[in-house]
Amino acid sequence: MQKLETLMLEKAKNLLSSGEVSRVLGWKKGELGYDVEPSVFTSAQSLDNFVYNVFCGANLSKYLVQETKKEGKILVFLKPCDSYSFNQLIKEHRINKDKVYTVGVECQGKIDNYKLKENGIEVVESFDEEVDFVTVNGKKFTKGEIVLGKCSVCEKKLLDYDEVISINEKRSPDKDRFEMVKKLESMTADERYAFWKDQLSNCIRCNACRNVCPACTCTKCVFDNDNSGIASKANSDSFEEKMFHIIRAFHVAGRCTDCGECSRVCPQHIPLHLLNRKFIGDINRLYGTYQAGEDTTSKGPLTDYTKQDVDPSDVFGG
Amino acid sequence: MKKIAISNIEKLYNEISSLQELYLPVKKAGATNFAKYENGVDVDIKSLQTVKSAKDLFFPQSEDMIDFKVSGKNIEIKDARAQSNPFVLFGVRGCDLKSFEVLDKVFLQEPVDTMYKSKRDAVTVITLACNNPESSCFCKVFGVDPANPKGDIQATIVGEEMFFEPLTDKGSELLSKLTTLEDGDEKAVESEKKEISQKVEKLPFVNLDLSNFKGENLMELFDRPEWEELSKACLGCGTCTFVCPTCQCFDIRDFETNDGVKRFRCWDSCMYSEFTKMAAENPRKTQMQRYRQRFMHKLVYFPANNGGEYSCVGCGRCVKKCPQSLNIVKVIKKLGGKN
Amino acid sequence: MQKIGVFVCWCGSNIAATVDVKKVAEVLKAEPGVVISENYQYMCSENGQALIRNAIKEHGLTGVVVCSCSPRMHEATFRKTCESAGLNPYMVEIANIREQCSWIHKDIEEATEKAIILGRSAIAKLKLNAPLTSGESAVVKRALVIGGGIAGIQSALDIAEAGFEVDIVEQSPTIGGNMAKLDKTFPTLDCAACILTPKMVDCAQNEKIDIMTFSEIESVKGFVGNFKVQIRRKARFVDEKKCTGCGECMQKCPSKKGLNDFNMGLNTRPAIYIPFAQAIPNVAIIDPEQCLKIKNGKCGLCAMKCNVNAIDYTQKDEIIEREYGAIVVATGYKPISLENFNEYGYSSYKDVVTSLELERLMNAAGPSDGHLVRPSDHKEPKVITFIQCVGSRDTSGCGKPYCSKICCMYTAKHAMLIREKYPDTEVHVFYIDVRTPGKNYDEFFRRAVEQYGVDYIKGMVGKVYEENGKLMVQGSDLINNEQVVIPSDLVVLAAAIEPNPSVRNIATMVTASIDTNNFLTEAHAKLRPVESPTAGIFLSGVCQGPKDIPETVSQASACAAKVIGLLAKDKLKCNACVSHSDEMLCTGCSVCANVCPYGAITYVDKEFRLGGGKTEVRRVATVNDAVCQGCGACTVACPSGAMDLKGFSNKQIMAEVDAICKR
Amino acid sequence: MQEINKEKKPLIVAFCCNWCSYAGADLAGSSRLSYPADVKIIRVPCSCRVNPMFILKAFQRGADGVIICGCHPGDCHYTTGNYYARRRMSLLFSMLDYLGIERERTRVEWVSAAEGAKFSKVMNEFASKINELGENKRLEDLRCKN
Amino acid sequence: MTNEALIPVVGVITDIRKDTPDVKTFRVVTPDGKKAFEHMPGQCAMLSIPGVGEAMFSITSSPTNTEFMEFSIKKCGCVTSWLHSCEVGQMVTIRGPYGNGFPVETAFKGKNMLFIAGGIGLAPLRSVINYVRAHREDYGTVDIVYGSRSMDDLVDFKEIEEEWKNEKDFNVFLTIDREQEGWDGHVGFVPAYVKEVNIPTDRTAILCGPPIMIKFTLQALLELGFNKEQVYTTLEFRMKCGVGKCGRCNVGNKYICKDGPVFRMDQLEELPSEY
Repeated sequence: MQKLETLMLEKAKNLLSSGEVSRVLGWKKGELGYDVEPSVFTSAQSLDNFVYNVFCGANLSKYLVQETKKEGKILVFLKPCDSYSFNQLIKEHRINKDKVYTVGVECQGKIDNYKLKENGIEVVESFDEEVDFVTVNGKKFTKGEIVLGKCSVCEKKLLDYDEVISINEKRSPDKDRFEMVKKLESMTADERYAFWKDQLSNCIRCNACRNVCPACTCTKCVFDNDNSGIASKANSDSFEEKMFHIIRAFHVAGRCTDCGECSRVCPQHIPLHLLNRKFIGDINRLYGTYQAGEDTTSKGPLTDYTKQDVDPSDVFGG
Repeated sequence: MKKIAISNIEKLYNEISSLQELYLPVKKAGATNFAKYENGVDVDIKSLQTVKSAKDLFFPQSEDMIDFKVSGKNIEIKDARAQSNPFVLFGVRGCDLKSFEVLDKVFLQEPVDTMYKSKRDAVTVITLACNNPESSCFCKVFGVDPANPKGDIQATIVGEEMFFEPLTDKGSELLSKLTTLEDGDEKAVESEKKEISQKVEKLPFVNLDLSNFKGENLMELFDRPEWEELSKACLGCGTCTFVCPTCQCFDIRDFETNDGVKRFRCWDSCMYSEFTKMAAENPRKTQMQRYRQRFMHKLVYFPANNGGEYSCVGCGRCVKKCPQSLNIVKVIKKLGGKN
Repeated sequence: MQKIGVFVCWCGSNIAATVDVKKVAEVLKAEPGVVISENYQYMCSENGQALIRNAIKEHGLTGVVVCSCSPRMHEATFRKTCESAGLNPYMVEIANIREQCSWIHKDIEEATEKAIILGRSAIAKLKLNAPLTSGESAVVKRALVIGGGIAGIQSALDIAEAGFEVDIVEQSPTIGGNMAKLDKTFPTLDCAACILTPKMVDCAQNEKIDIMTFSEIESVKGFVGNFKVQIRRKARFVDEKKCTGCGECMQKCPSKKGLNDFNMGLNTRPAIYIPFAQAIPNVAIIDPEQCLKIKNGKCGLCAMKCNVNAIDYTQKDEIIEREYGAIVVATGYKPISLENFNEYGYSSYKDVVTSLELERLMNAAGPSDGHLVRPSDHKEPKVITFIQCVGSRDTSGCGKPYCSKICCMYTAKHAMLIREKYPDTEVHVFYIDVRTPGKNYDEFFRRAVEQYGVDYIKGMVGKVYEENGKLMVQGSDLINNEQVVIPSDLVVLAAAIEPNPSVRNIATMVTASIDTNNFLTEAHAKLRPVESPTAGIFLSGVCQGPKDIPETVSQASACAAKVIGLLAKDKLKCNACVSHSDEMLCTGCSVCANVCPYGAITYVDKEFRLGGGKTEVRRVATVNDAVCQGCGACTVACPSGAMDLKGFSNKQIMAEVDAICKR
Repeated sequence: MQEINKEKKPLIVAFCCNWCSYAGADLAGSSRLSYPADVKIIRVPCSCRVNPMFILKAFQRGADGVIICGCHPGDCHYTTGNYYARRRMSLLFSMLDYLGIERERTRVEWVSAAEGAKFSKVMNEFASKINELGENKRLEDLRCKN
Repeated sequence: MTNEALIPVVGVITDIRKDTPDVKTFRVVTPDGKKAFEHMPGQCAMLSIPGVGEAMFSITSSPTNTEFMEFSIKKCGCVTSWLHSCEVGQMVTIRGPYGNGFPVETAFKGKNMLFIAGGIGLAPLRSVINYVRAHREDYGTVDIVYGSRSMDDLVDFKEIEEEWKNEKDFNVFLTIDREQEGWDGHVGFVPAYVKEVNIPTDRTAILCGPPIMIKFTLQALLELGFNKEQVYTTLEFRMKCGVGKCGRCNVGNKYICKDGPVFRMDQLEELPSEY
C-alpha cells in the first residue's frame, strides 16, 4: 500500500509545481506513528511530511469550507467516505467546487488508535497494510479487529472525482451497518434508557463531535447562540446531554453521510453514530433508502415528502 | 507501610466509603472517569488514566453558585454553593496530583475561590504509582515522578498486591482507620518504583526540551510563524481543555428555572470561538490565535506569573484525545528548543 | 421597560360563569411588565374597545393582552382597536379563555387557574413581540371560476358584470352542470333549460368571460391577488374555433355505441358528439376511446364530412398558464354511487333508477323524448315508488351522515309532475321526514299530497325485489305500524349527493381545507360562508355544502360580491408574520428554500465585514415578504436558527412553553 | 403505573396549527366538549412550525406530554407544511423512543377545523394516557423542578 | 466587600439619567441606601440582571462621592440593552471593585494632567477627573480634550459646562466630528485637535475611547513629544469572574480584570496585541 502514498505524493508535487493548485490538503506525519494530522501543504518541500496510510482516518472535507474561501485552488485527497461529505457540502453550497481539485483515494479501512492501544501497541515502529490485514510492529491483525467502527461497516464507493488513485478493489464490510441500531431497537425502553443514560452521562460537551462533523458547518451553532433559547455549555443537568445530542442528530438528519467522525473523535467513546444511524435507518425504512452525499442535487428526506408517508403514530422502532 | 491483596480490594473500598465518600476511577459505558464508589460500580484501577482528569472533583464541569429569586423589580440572592464533606480521592496519578498544585496557584490565590477551596480542604488524596506509563506520558518533563506521587497516602501496585504509605497526617489518620489493610514490606515497593523509573526513561517524549520557554522571549514566541501550521487542523473543539488537568477557564451562566434564576459556573474553553467575543469585537478572531493562546498560557504566560511553574503536567491526555492529533508535544517540539 | 395592559373579558356569562375574571385580572396585574389589568363584560363591544384605547393612551401601553374568546374570532378586532389608539396592531396577544377554557371546564377554580396560565403565556409571548408592518402586493384583476354549473355561471356573470375578466374552467365538454340535466325546477315548476340556457348564452357572449370547457386545473401557485394557474386544455380533437356545431359529423359517425353521459347513460351517442342541443360551447368533441380513426386509424368520416376542417385527430392536451387575483371554486356535486345499497336493487334491475335519471326520462330532450317509460321495456309505468334518503342521513357508514337537502323537494316535484301528466299512475313515496323549509316549499309539498294525491308513507324500505315482472318494494309503514309491499313498475331512488370528486385535488392545489365529507370548509360557518380560510379562494355552490338552485344562485352571487371586493383593490396588504433570515447566522445551505411551498426564498452573495479590515462573501437567504405566507416550514428546516418567523418566533413560542410549564 | 401526586397534576402542551386544529379546539369549545384543563394549547401557524426544540423545551420545563395537532395530510393551509411536520415528528419521536423515553408521551394528531369532537376525544385520551404514565422522569431537568 | 469574589450583593437603581441617545447613567446603591463598596478611580464593577447576564462596567462616579456609585453605560449588548429599558427602583446585582484603577495616589500625584476621551470613553475618566477636583491641591494643571460624534453624544455635557469649566486651572477642549447647528465650538477629530491645542509635554496623559481614536491620539501625542511612559489608557475586554481566574481576559501574562484595565502605553507594548 506504500505505492498509493507515492502516487499521491507525485500527484501533489506535479499539481503544485504546475501551478494548477496552490495548496494540498492531506495528512501529515505524527510523532508516534499513528498520530497523523490533517494539514495543508504549500510547497514541495513541506510535502516531505506528507503521509497516506492506514492511520489517516480523519475526514478532510470540512476543512474545505474555509480553504475554498481563500485564493487559489486546493488539491484534496478524499477517501470514499470523505467524498460523501464533500458532495453533501457541495449540495449545501458550503464549498466552492471551482476551487478544489479532488483526487479520490483508495481506502481499505483506517486503524482505530484505541484498538491499537488495547492491543498493547504504544508506538508504531513499523506497519504494513494489505487489503484485509494490517501488520503493526510485527503483529498481524485482520482489518475487522483493528479498524475504526465506521470502516468495518463501510459500503461507500469512490464517487466522482477529478482523478482517482486506487490500486485494489475495495474491501467488503465486516458487518451490517445497522446491527447495533437493531439490537438497541429490540431492547425494552427501560434497557435503552439505561444504555443511553450511561453513555450520555459521560459526555463532557467538548463539542468535538460537532466541530468535526462535516454536516455541522453553521456559522454559529444554536448551542453557542445565547439568542437561540437553547444555548448551553457544560452539561449542568442530565437533560442537557440529551437535548444537545438529540438536537444535533436532528439537525444533521437526512444530511449525515454516516462518516462516523463523531464517534471517532469522542474522548469518552460515546457511540454517537448510533444516534445518526438511527435516523438513517428510519429514513431508509420509512421513506426509501437514502444515502446523503451520494449526489449533489437530490432533495434530502426531510425536505421532501410523499402523500403516503406514515403517520408518526404508526412509526415504531425497528 | 500497609498492603492489601488486589483480589480483596473491594473490601477496602467498602471500608473507606463507610468512613467518607470515596471517589475513584470507575468504568462506565466503556470510559473510565472518577466517580463515587457505590455498590455495583465497575472500579477500574488498572487503567492508567481517566478520561476526565481529577480536577473534576475540585472544579467540576458545572456547579451552582447562586439562586436568585426575582419578583418585579426585586432581586433576592441566595448563596447556592455546596459545602463539601470530607472525601477520599483514590487512584490519583502523579500527573493529576501535580495538576492540583497548578490549580491551587489559580484558585487559592487571593481572592481565594471558596468553591474550590472547600473541596480541596475536604479531600484526602490516595495517589497511585504508574506501573506502566504510556507512550503519551511526558510528566517527567514537568518534574513529575510517576513512581512517587506524593499524595496524603501513596499507593503502589506490586504484582497482585497494593501497598500504602501515608505521607501526611491526614493520610496517616485515614490509614490508621482502615482495618482491612495488613502490614506490608517496603522492599517490593522500592524495586517496583525503580522499575517504573526505568520505564519512564524509555518513553518517547521524556526528553522534551523546554529551554526556550523562558519568559523574557514572550513576544518572540508569540510572533513565531509556526503557530499557523501547528494550529492548521484545529477544529476549535474543547476536548484538550476539558480533558486537561490544569485547564481552568470557566464561564458563569444563568439558567432560568421555573421559579427563579440559577447562576452556575461551568467549564469553558479558550479554544471556543465565542470565548473572548464581545458585543462588537473579538480580540481573538482566528483559531490560530486561540490555539496560540492556550499553549502560550501553559508554557509561557503561566510560568511568567508563577515562578517558572508550567501549566502542563505532561499527562498526555491531549496527545491521546485530540480528534486531529494536535497536542502540546508537537508545540514543544517546534518551539521549545533543541527538539 | 414594557408597559403591558391586560384586558379580561367576561363575554357576558360565557367566560365569567366559569372563570373568576376578576381574579384573573388581579393575578395578571402582578406580572412583571403589566401596568394595568382590567376586566369588562364585553371587551369586543364599543365600550370595551374604548376601555382598551383609553388605557393605551393613558398608560402609554407598549402591548396589550386580551383574555377573551378565540383569536380566530376577535384578534383582528382588537388589533384594529389598538391601531386606532396608535399602538402597532401586532403588539396584541389574545389569551383564549373562552373556547379553550371557560366553555370546556366546569370547575371554577380549575378554569380560573388555567385562564391565568393562558394569560401569563400571552404576556410572555407579547414581551417578545415586535411591531410589525405588512408589505403590499398588487392584485391581478382577473378571476378564475372552477366549475361551469349554475354556481360557476352565476358567479362568473356577476364578476364580469362588475367589469372584471373571468375564466370559467369546466372539466366536461359543456358548461351547464347538473342543472342542465334537470327537467323542471321546484317550487315554481319552470323548465330548467328555459332559465339556465339564457345564462349559459350570456356567458358565452360576455366578452369578459372566457370559457374553457373540457379543461382541468393542473397546478396553482402563488397567493391572494397573485395566483399562477396552469390549466390543462384536454384534447377534444375538434378545433373549437372552427367548429360551427352543425352536427353533420354526428350523423355520419359509424361508431354510435357510446353511452350518453348527459342522459345518465340511458341511451347512446356517437363517438363524435355535442353533449346536448344547447351546449355551450356548441362544439363537437370526439371520444378517443370510441373513435375508430383514433383507435385504429380506419375511418375519418367526420373529417371528410366537416365543411370547416375542424376535425383534428392529432390534437394534444395543451397546458396554458394564467394569472388570477381570485379563485372561485364551484365544483358542484354528483349523486353518490349506489353500490353500497344493494337492497334497493339499483344494479340488478333496470327499472330502479335514480332521481337524476328520472329527470332525463321525463325531459323532452331526454332518451325517451319526454315520455315517461320504463328503461327496461319502454312501457309506461303504472305504479311508481319513490324511496327517500338513499344514502343521506346515514350513520351506518354506507352513505353520508348529512341531509342532501334537495331530495324532499324534487321528489314532491316528480310526484306532482307524474300525477299531472299521467293521472292514472299511482305514486308512492317512502320517507323518513319531509323537510321543506323555504319560501313556498311546504305549500308545494302539500299540493303534492293534497292536490295530487301522492301517497306518502312514513317508513324505511327494507328491500326491492322482482316478482312476476313487478318490482316489489317492501317497507314499513310507521304510521299504520305495518309492513307493506308495493308492487311497482318503476322505483326511483333519491340518492344522496356528494361533492364532485375533483374537489379534493383542487382543494389541495388551492390549499383550501376540506371537511370529512369532502365539502370545502368556509372561513367561518356563519360570518364568512363564501370564503375559504385561504385568502383569495372563494366558495360557490354545492362544493361548500348541499344546496338547491335558489340557494346556490344566491351564494354564487354572494361569492361574486366578495371576489369583486377583492379585485376592486389595487394593492393588498401582505401578511406581516413572515419569515426572515438572520444573515449573520445563515450559511446559505438552501434547506429552507427546499421546503418553502411558495418559492419565497432566494439567495444572494453578500459581503460581510469580519473585522480587522477583512471581508467575506457569503451566500445568504432572503425572503420575499409578499410571497411568504408565514407557515414556518423553513424555520424548522434551518439548523442554525437563522430563519425565524415574525410573530411566531422561536423565542416567543419557547416563552409560551416556559410560561405554561411554570407552576 | 406511578402514583401521581395529587398536588402535581400532569401538564400537557398541545401545539395546534392555526387553521385546522386550533379551530378544531375552538369548535370543541363552542360545542362544550370538555377535556382536562391539564391541556394547554399553543397556537402555531402550521404544524411545520413546531421545532423539536420546543418539544424538548416543554419536557425540560416540566411537561409530561406533548401533542402536536395539524391539518389532515393533504389539507394543510400551506399545502405541504404538515407533510414536513409528519416526517420530522416521525423521526423525532422514533428517536425519543430509541433513547428509551416513553413513546406515549408524544403524539401527533390530525384534527380539522370541523372536528371539535375529535379534538376533545383526542385530548381526553391523551390526558388519561399521560395520567397513567405519571410524571415525566426521563426527559426532566431537575433544575426546573421546584 | 466580601471576599466571596463571585457572589454579588443587591443594588438598587435610584436614578437614571439619559446622557446621549445611547448612553444612560445609572445611580446604584444598596437596598439600605449605602454605597455598595469603596473603589479607586478607574476601577470597575460587575453588574448583572439574573437571567440576562453579567457585565463589567467602569465606575463613573468619583470615590469621593460617599453616597452612591454611578455607571455611564452605552447600549450595545444584551445586558446594556436591558439596563437601558429598566426603570428607577429596579434591582441589579453588583460586585467589585475590580482592576487596578489609575495610580492617582502615586504616579499621578503632583502631576499636570491631560485627559483625552472620545465618546463613551469619558465614563472611566470622569471618576478620575472628579477625584482630581476633590483633591485639587495634589495635582497641577488639568487639560481635558473630549470629542464625540455630535453634540448629543457628549456625555456629561452639563457637568462639563457647569462645573469642570469653572474649576481652577482646568482647560476643557470640546470637539465634535461634524458641523452641527447650535454648536459654536471646535469641529474635528480628537487626535487632530490634540495636536492643534499643542498641549505641553509635561502632562501625564490618560487616553480613553474607541481603539482607532487611541491609536491616532497616541501617535499625535508622540509627535508632540510625549513619551509612552507618560500615557495611560484603560482597556475593554470580555470578563466573567473579575478576579483573574476564569481565564477570559488573559492577554500575555496579564489578566485585564486584575492587572488592568489601566495600562501605561509602554506596558502594553510588551503584551501581545490581543485586546
